[in-house]
Amino acid sequence: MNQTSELIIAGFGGQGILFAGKVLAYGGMLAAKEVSWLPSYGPEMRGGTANCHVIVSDAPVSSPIITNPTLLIAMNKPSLDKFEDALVPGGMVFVDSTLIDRQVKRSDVRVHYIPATQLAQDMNAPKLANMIMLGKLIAEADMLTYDEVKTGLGKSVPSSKQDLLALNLKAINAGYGYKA
Amino acid sequence: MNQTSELIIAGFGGQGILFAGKVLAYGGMLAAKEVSWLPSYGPEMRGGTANCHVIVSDAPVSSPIITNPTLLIAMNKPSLDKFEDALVPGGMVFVDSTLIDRQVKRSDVRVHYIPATQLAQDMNAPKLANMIMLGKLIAEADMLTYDEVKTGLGKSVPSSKQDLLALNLKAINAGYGYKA
Amino acid sequence: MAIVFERPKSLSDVTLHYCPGCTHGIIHRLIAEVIDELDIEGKTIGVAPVGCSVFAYNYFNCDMQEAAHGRAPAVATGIKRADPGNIVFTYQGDGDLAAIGTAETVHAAARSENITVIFVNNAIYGMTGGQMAPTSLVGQVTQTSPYGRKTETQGYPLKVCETLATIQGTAYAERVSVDDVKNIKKAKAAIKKAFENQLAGRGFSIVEVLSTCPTNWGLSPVEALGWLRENMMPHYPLGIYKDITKEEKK
Amino acid sequence: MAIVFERPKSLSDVTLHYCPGCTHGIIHRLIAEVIDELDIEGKTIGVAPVGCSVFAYNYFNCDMQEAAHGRAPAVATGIKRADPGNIVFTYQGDGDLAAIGTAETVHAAARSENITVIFVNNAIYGMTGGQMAPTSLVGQVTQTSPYGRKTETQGYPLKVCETLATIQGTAYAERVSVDDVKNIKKAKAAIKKAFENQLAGRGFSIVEVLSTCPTNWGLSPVEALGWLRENMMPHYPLGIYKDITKEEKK
Amino acid sequence: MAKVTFLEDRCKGCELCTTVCPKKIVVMSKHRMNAKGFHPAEVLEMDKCIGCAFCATICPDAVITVEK
Amino acid sequence: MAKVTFLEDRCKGCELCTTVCPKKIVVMSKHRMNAKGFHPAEVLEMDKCIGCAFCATICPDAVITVEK
Amino acid sequence: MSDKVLMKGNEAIAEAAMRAGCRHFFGYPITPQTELAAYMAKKMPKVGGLFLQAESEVAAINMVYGAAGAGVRVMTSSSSPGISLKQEGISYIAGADLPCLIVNIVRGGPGLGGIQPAQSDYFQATRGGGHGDYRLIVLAPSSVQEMVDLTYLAFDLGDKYRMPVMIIGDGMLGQMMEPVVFDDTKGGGTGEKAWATTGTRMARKRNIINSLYITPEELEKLVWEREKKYDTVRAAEVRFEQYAAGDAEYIIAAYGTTARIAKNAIDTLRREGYKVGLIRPITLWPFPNEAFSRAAKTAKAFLTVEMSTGQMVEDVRLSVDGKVPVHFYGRTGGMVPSPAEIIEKIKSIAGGDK
Amino acid sequence: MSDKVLMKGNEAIAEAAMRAGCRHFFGYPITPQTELAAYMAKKMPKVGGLFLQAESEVAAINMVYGAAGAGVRVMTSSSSPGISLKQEGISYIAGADLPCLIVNIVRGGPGLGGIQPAQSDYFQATRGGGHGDYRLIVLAPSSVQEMVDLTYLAFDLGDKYRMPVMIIGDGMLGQMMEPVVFDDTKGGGTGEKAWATTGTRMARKRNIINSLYITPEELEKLVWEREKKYDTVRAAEVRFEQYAAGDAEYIIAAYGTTARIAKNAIDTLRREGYKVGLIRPITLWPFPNEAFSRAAKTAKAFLTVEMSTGQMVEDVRLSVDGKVPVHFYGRTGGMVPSPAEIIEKIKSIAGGDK
Ligand SMILES: Cc1ncc(C[n+]2csc(CCOP(=O)(O)OP(=O)(O)O)c2C)c(N)n1
Ligand SMILES: Cc1ncc(C[n+]2csc(CCOP(=O)(O)OP(=O)(O)O)c2C)c(N)n1
Ligand code: SF4
Ligand code: SF4
Ligand code: SF4
Ligand code: SF4
Ligand code: SF4
Ligand code: SF4
Ligand SMILES: [Mg+2]
Ligand SMILES: [Mg+2]
Repeated sequence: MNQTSELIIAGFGGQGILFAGKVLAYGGMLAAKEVSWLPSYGPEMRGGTANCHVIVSDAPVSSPIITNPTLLIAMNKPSLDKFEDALVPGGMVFVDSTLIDRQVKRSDVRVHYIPATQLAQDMNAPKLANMIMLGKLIAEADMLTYDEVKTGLGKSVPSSKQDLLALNLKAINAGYGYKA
Repeated sequence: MNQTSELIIAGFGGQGILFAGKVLAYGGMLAAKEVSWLPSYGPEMRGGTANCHVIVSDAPVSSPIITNPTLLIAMNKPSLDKFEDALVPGGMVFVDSTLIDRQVKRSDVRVHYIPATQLAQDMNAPKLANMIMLGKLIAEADMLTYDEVKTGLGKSVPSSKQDLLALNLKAINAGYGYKA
Repeated sequence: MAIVFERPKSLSDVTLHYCPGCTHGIIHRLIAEVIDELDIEGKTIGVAPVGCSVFAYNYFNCDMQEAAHGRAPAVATGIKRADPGNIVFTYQGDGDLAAIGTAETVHAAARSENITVIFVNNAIYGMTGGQMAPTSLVGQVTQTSPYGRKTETQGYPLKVCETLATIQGTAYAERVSVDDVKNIKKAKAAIKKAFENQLAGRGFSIVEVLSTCPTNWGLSPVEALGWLRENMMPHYPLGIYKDITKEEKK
Repeated sequence: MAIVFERPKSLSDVTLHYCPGCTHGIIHRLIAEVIDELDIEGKTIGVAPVGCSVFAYNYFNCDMQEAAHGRAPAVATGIKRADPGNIVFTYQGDGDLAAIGTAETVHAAARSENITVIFVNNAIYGMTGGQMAPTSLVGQVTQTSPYGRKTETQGYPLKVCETLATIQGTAYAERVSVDDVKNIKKAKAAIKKAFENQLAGRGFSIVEVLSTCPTNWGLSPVEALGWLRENMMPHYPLGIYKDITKEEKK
Repeated sequence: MAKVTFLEDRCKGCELCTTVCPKKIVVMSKHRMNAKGFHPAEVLEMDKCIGCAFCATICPDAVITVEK
Repeated sequence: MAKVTFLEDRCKGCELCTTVCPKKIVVMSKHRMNAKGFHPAEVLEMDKCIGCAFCATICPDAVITVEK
Repeated sequence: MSDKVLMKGNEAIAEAAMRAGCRHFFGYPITPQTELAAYMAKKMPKVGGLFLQAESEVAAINMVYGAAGAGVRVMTSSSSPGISLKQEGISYIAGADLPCLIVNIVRGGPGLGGIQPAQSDYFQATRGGGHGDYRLIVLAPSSVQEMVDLTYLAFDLGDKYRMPVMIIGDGMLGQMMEPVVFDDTKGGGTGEKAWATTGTRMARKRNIINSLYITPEELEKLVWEREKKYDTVRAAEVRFEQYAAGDAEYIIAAYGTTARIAKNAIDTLRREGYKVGLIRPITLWPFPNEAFSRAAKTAKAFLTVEMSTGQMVEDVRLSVDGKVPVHFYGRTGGMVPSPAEIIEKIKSIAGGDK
Repeated sequence: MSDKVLMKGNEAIAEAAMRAGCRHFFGYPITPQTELAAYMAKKMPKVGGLFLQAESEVAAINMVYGAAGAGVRVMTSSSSPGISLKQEGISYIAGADLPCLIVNIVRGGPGLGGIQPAQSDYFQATRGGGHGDYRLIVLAPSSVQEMVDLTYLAFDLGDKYRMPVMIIGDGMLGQMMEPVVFDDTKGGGTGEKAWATTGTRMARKRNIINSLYITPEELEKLVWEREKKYDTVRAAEVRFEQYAAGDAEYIIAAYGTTARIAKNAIDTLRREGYKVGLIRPITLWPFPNEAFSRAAKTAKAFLTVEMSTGQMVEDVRLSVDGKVPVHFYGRTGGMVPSPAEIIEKIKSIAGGDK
């Protein structure tokens, strides 16, 4: 069977949820994999919750909607509440422990707690908690390699904003190297 | 089989074609027969040709459209040209000979020539050629009786215009009594 | 002897379908004369409305489009934007332009679409048999105001030029009439100006032409001209309501 | 101590969904205050538009209808004509009233429909994410004028009050603003007058309220008030454009 | 010397031309009828025509040509 | 003597009220957050309040009640 | 019962509507529904009712929305292009569960088309020309008397099910005169509409007329509930006429004007020994599926006759579901089929088989 | 061939249209097609093209009419309520035989409804929401790449047959990103359009763009000629995809978004031993009738899955014509069916029968 990663990234609007997903989708695409990226949209686009579904697979993607993710990045509590139960058994969840004060209840999934928002603030880049989570994701999960994501990032950031690129990469590195 | 008269009245707009039909339809209705009245309508409502289809029957009327009339009143040449061939064999045609300078070609129909427009002008009622034709129709055809048409006329003329009623009746009488 | 007056070339050589004495015909001829004089027949595209002038597409020798009721300014926008080098005019009645087409008219003006609008105000819906128009006068009897237009339920007649003059994009708005020879000449000058504005890229130009509908007014053609003068003109004063070329000069 | 200011009764007791600092909220409250003061909640029917204020039907305690985009004046006409004893108001954005609803607005005015229109001009399409509105200023950057509104292709901003003032059926047209306390008080007086006109049967009354859209203008709420003052007010001067009660007096 | 010619079959008998002729020489033919069934306009006293083209200017059906 | 009360959970932290208070006593709470996640407005020096209701007048969310 | 009078179809609808308690008409002029509006303009003021000529069809249908939401019996009428313009409004009316009457006196299309009779708006009427999952009750009279009767019915059904009802006719039905009788025991008006925006009078919770449901779960729930209502209508309100259909081997499906012509053809064919009958849908929606599927058990073939290139024939096919062949004969663009054409078509289908 | 890029469906349509030579876009803002117009607004000026935000959908579609009549490749896009408003204009475009592209990114209805994905405008798209006998070619992509490919195709088909083409998507397809490649050998523009109103230049007879034919004989002739053209399209332009359909005993019919979800369900069902396959119409009109009627010879049953209360299912039934049962499963109002729901439905249809 084919290798398929189905990731939901979820959090507040403004946390860069959609962008993080895009980086992964680009990374997958440039690594010659099949990918899809699906945002939640709706009346609550401004403020409120945001999530996106990213699929990276060796085989063509059927539905871009993920019902049971293999991977979950939860960047606030409502998101964890909403998606925890949907994770496949054996799936993996990444929790921003700065913003989520509870533990994951399921025992059949692997859990990584990262105080990403705190780390980002420490780096003086409060908006880059998303990249820190991404770094941890690629370190732990078998979705994409560090290099693949780096390439994806390069494509996702306009060439006019190279300083941004460096900063994002720094955050990815921070997450990649983070040990609880 | 039921007795059914299917009459087409045709001529110019302004000749009172539609009104003549209405008088007959009312006459039939008040005589407890089944009736329908169908005008031609179209872009040429003002000027141009006008015709109406009147059915009077003992049985319910199916289609109000007459394909093959049993009776035809032709009040100008284009009308005769258009409908002569459609008449059923044995049908009857009434020709306003003031305005139509040709003879009816068919030999299997009965023909009545009435110089109705001339008669009407002579009566100083140039608009009432239609009623003269109607008078002749009821005299010759087995569609409605004189009294029935008189009742129909009464219903068709607003009660506020009683002098008009008298004039119309005079014209009907003229046609009724007309002998070539 | 030389010809001093003849049928303009860009008016096609067919009988107009209008009722006897209907001044739609005069307005058609004036437009054709202007197209001839400006020598633009080959690059002009006209837009016919839905109304008595629906068959206008048969009457001009230039390319023509038939628009949905009220949408001529939008259709003209599409044509003009497809090739801004062409000259595009609409010909519209008062139902078409001032009722169902209100939004299209106002916004063609707001965008200052570089088109020419000939607006035929006959205070009635001619084609459909004489219903009340937005420009019907107070008290006017029509099929749908059988007791006379009543302001309480049917409101007040719209003054299109006055209203469009408040819109910045309107380059030119003039009201003319075709009730007599002098006014017909003025009407032609206005129509010419409206086309010249387009040639010069000045933007939205509208000429409102007071016109008769003898049939639905229930008058003879000659009486109809009198009714226009006595009833329409006082409510719809002739004149220029906006002219950016004058403002430029100031 | 007595209460000198509290939430008006006819504003329902829920959180408005508007973005922080969006002045839609102020305008809602002013309407509710006027309804309270005139004691007409029980006979008032409001019409919500499609726009950010689409949920207005949740915010007033009176009966409400949600209209299709731009059609609030037509819907209000239906409601008012069903029972002329009721008080009917619409609440509409600039896309709703001045773009897609142009014809409905102009003709409600022409008919002098005895309704009250509250027109919220924020120079943008708020709800759909910041597209150009008919009232967007020249040069204003929006999602659909990413290089700034250009007059050549996108035309000129519409001045609704100025235009409606030319229509005979308009009883009252005033432009107000809610950028500071003084103007908010004037705005309320105008809204009150627009309702009083309806109670007195004077016909079509419109109050245009200059309003902010911090979100789509990309400004903080406080900055947005400044932008309104500096950019909108010069183009959209505050004041009364028509008032038949003044004309009556003359 | 001036001359007007009528494309007679296009005339709808509306009489507008008769009202504007300064010489009052445009009249409706009482007896003739054109192909459309209208009594067409005509000028009987052509020598009085001054070629002002008023008649042609007001004719809604472009019936009239004027030479001078 | 005047008093303003905030229906704090309705406050969206827009700061409009802070710009109109003649006494400059309406400020944004730096540390508190309401249920919606906004830093609400508050008045610390209530004794300076003159009950002018300017703050309430400009508040888009009808957060403020004023007594006097 | 009133006296028998001779009336045009268009006028008969107007008169019946007024007798059914309709006091609010909003419309925009268009041929060939002209007489309907003209009649209203004349008569409404006499009974304290309102005839309002709107600035457009779009405005008219939204006025209808407003008045329907305010609880009165209200209607509009138009013809094909005008009905197209009303589609958004109709979808809103259906989405807000409001009753009203919409009359479409169909003309030839597409586009500006012509003004002669046609039936080419069948799809639009029965499949929802507007967006979303919704239905209209669509009534298709074929005589002036039926125009009267169905107008009463339209208002009653609309109020009963809180949904828009369309009467679909054509210029021929609109312009022809036939004797009609008005049943004055019917009509008279509006029952209690507790949901309407009539002003709370501070005596009840506010009413809201609305079709916006931003949460998909909520919207879906509502749409399925409405679908259940539609099922009730499908079960209870199907109407059709059978004509010589009992023993018929060949069944003509036709409605409105074409049904009348089909009857002429059937009379002739029967005389010649052909066993031909007619099923005439009176409700185009809900469509009389069962009448057709029942007939399919005994009939050899169906012939659908329409003034279109073939629209209702799909409903006949869906009803017959492959059991026997369903043929089609159509005229369009304002042309009306003649009995002779139908006779010929039936004969060719039947072969020599009488 | 250009590089692979990641793009939203809405933007991909816009980019493909421009590459296909479309330089004229007229539209009015509405969710969820927003990104399409925003992309056009940004990019058109860069290539000398025109993005024009009209005052309404009605104006926009009539601008499209004008520009199409003037011979350029032109398009508009909207979502359900906006598409309803365009119905008169679309009927005019069809009636004047003009090519153009209309994009409908469908949302839940009826009325204002919601903004989540839906397929409840199927009837409107395929049956003509407007008046008269006319058709649109309706293309239903189910991936972002297909949105690109079908956009090129849409312009080509439109020009070839002189008829309006609709691309029907939904918010999910519009907002999702997938890799796409633009085939630059395609597109590039407008062939000679001798019928267009480009100005006679005094070198040819005038051209007239029109849909009015007041003589019914003439109008009928034209409508039947157009119907013949439609027959050509029916014969030549049907497009569909089969997925695991070869040996399938149960065939799912689904298009667009739902087809993708159906594939997920099929993968699972196949793994469990159910012989399930998919026929995915790519052209909703012309509908792939034959693909279904052929499959009906071997399949035991069909299941139509739609985001509506049941619209395309009628076309499936018409194709299958009673040969085997046609079931339906629908979600609506913005709800998207899950693979699990489809799996359950298939299992209940199959009974134990794998
Ligand atoms: C959408 C639509 N609505 C209505 C009509 C019917 N209609 C045709 S012409 C017309 C009004 C014509 O009046 P006007 O524009 O004043 O032109 P006139 O005939 O007076 O020159 C109307 C309402 C139509 N064809 N299409
Ligand atoms: C027929 C139709 N077209 C378009 C839309 C999409 N739409 C919703 S709100 C809106 C514009 C809102 O702008 P405005 O009226 O200025 O109100 P604001 O949000 O700025 O208060 C649009 C175009 C729609 N719902 N219906
Ligand atoms: S109906 Fe009126 S406007 Fe139309 S052609 Fe006749 S006179 Fe002219
Ligand atoms: S988007 Fe703009 S107008 Fe809409 S609520 Fe937010 S700030 Fe107000
Ligand atoms: S040209 Fe002048 S003078 Fe001669 S007939 Fe005509 S109007 Fe009379
Ligand atoms: S104005 Fe023209 S149409 Fe009228 S009578 Fe004179 S010549 Fe004939
Ligand atoms: S009432 Fe006046 S003084 Fe008191 S806090 Fe508010 S604005 Fe300041
Ligand atoms: S104005 Fe109102 S919402 Fe804004 S900060 Fe002050 S209290 Fe809060
Ligand atoms: Mg007019
Ligand atoms: Mg706005």
